[in-house]
Amino acid sequence: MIKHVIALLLLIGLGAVFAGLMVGYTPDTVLNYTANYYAEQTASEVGAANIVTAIIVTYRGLDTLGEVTVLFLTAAIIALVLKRDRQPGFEAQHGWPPSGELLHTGSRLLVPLVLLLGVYVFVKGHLSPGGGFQGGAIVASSVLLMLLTDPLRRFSHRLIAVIESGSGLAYVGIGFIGLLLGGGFLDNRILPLGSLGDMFSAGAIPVIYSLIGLKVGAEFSSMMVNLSETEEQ
Amino acid sequence: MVYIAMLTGFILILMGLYGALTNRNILRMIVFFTLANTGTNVVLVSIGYMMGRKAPILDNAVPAAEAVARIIDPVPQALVLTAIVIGLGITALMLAYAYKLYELKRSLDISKCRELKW
Amino acid sequence: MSKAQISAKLFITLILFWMLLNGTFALDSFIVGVGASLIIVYFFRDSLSFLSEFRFTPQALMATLSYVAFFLKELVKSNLRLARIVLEPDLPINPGIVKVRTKLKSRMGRLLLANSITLTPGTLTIELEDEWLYIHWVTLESADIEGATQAIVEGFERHLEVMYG
Amino acid sequence: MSPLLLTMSVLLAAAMIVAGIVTIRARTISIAILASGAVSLFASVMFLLLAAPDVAMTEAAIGSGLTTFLFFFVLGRIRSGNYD
Amino acid sequence: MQAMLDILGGLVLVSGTVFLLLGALGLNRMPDIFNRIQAGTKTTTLGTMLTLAGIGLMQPDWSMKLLLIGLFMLFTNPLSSQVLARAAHRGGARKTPETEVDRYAEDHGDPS
Amino acid sequence: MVDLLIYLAAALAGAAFLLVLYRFLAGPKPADRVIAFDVLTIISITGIALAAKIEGRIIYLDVALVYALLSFLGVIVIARYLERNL
Repeated sequence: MIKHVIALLLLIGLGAVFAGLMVGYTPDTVLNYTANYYAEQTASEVGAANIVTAIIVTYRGLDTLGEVTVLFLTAAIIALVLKRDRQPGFEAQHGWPPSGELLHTGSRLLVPLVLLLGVYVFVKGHLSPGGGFQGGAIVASSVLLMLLTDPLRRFSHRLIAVIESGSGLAYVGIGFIGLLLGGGFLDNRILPLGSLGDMFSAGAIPVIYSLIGLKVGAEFSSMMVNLSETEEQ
Repeated sequence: MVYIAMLTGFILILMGLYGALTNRNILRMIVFFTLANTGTNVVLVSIGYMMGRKAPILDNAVPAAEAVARIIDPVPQALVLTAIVIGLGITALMLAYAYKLYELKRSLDISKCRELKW
Repeated sequence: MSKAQISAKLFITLILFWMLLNGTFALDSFIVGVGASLIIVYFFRDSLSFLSEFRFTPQALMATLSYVAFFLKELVKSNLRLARIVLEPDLPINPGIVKVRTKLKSRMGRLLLANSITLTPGTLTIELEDEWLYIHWVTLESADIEGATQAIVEGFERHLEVMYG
Repeated sequence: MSPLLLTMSVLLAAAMIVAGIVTIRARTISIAILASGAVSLFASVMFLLLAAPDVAMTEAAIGSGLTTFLFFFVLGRIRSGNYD
Repeated sequence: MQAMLDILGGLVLVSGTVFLLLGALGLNRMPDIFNRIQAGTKTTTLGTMLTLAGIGLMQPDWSMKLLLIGLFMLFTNPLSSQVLARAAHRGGARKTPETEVDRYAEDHGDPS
Repeated sequence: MVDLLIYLAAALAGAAFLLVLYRFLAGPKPADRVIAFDVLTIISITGIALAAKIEGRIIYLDVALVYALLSFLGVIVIARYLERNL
């Protein structure tokens, strides 16, 4: 009981701080200096229609590399903590009820379409909302659909690892090509900028975002496959 | 609209913290952590919003020449996008450790973990 | 049906999906779509698509048209009936779970049949096993297999049999 | 037509708070997870109204989708009957 | 021409949301989970499709993407409700006392 | 006239949203909440489409597509969990 009171007091204090913040806040009416630069220069410098994508992939590309690395570390740690080989008799003790014919047919029908939706989301990341992270999550959703329909299905860990490390290597490689040919690490001007709004525009952004999408999708898939393949001792 | 979103975000943060502080079940604590995470994201995005402006994507509705006067601040959005992805990473890691803890202790109650108490 | 045929049908489905997604017929997005679809077809050679098991005969195409018309009519009818049930104060329902038989053999046909039954007046598919469908019926009319089959399944089966067999 | 969007955001804010209350008061963990997924979902529509479609898509696919699924995966592993 | 399409689209839009409202009402009035799934699936599918069609009439250049969303929902919605109904039945959901026959329970055992 | 119709549609969808939210709050069983969650997602798709119409931007519809996928996957995940955990 005393713990609840302490927690409540703490929260009331924090709430007072928040209230002070809210009372003192007035929304801006013009863009601040950084945002103004992005809004003015993105179309001519980077050529991407989606300014958020331009910030993530080009202006702050190194941070995104770090973010992808964090996800990779998470997936690796989960694999390390939970990975265990399945013993025989796994099917019997696990007790999944059969998924039924309808879900089976429906998921076999939907998995390629969901994968293509994921590809669409990350390939068009420079034109419409979306990009590597969202597309990767949708690709991982199709893996999840396969896992749900057939829980005993074995996924090729090798294939996931090859996709993951291959796209990661290509990502860093494009970064270094940008260092050599363009103005800096992950510069997108190694390919022609094209005209704003086309599929082949914004230089290397679609390529980089597709690689991020593949890498993130492989990482999320490996997380879920590892979580689903563990079993109780 | 900014104030509504901001207020909701702050309330969600407080709710999440309250739940995380008063529960002893480790899975519930992780759930409340994600709740507070969502609240933080709402507050951050609402700071970037400006009345009467449009999303920072250039197309027919927002031509590139008028972008400065028509779009909202894209920087908080990029920040929050990163924050959401990292949030999933943290949640997945916490869940993996919670599962490992459950395997060791056969219980989800953190008050049973006494090794580090004195 | 040969392997190449199955792959080609899946490829056509994926390209159609891609075209609807993009909403344009520009050449550059089409090239990207073809590349992505080819990769996906390589990984899912044995997967199903909307076109697999479809019979490309004139009768089947006619049946498709009449099936779509019949389905839309039933969908609107089912919603109006449900609206009447919901709006009446004493909620006149008489639910039951019945068992019906289907003659369809192809997987796509059975899936479409189950989905159509779920969306039509007062019926909800619960499970499909072998030739039996278990259906929850809000306004039960006949509890025996023959009567229920006639009331629920036959309208759709007539068209789907021609389309998928 | 800004008043309409304003009303929608008020509705969504109320829905988020209601779902948060469901999360706190839920008797079983699965309900708590479902309700926190609902909070994420409403937050994602709120992001869309705040003119951030990128963030909305991320929150829908990752924050509301994958997080909830991961929780259910782990919860399915931990089957000790009574969770509280 | 576009003005007439706008009016027509608005009417279709309103009729779609009327169905959504009826579905929500059904979700609250129906006595057990199976009837609620029925109300939730049918009306929301038709309601959303009509809404999307209405917006498509107002903005004809958006119609392809709207058509895609509609088709996707038309296909996935009944599938997910079927899976949920089976899960509820296997989980021993309480059926309303008016339920007369239950052949699924006769063949598979009744967990409730 | 058109504006009025859009307002009316939004009001009806909002009323539906509130009603389903009550079902989500009340329960009583997990399956009831799941179907309420599904319907809430689908009503949100309507809301997104309306917001896209009001703002006049087609790009918002991509988010609606992700929502349609999410409503399907979420229900199936939870249904499979409920089925198994008995």
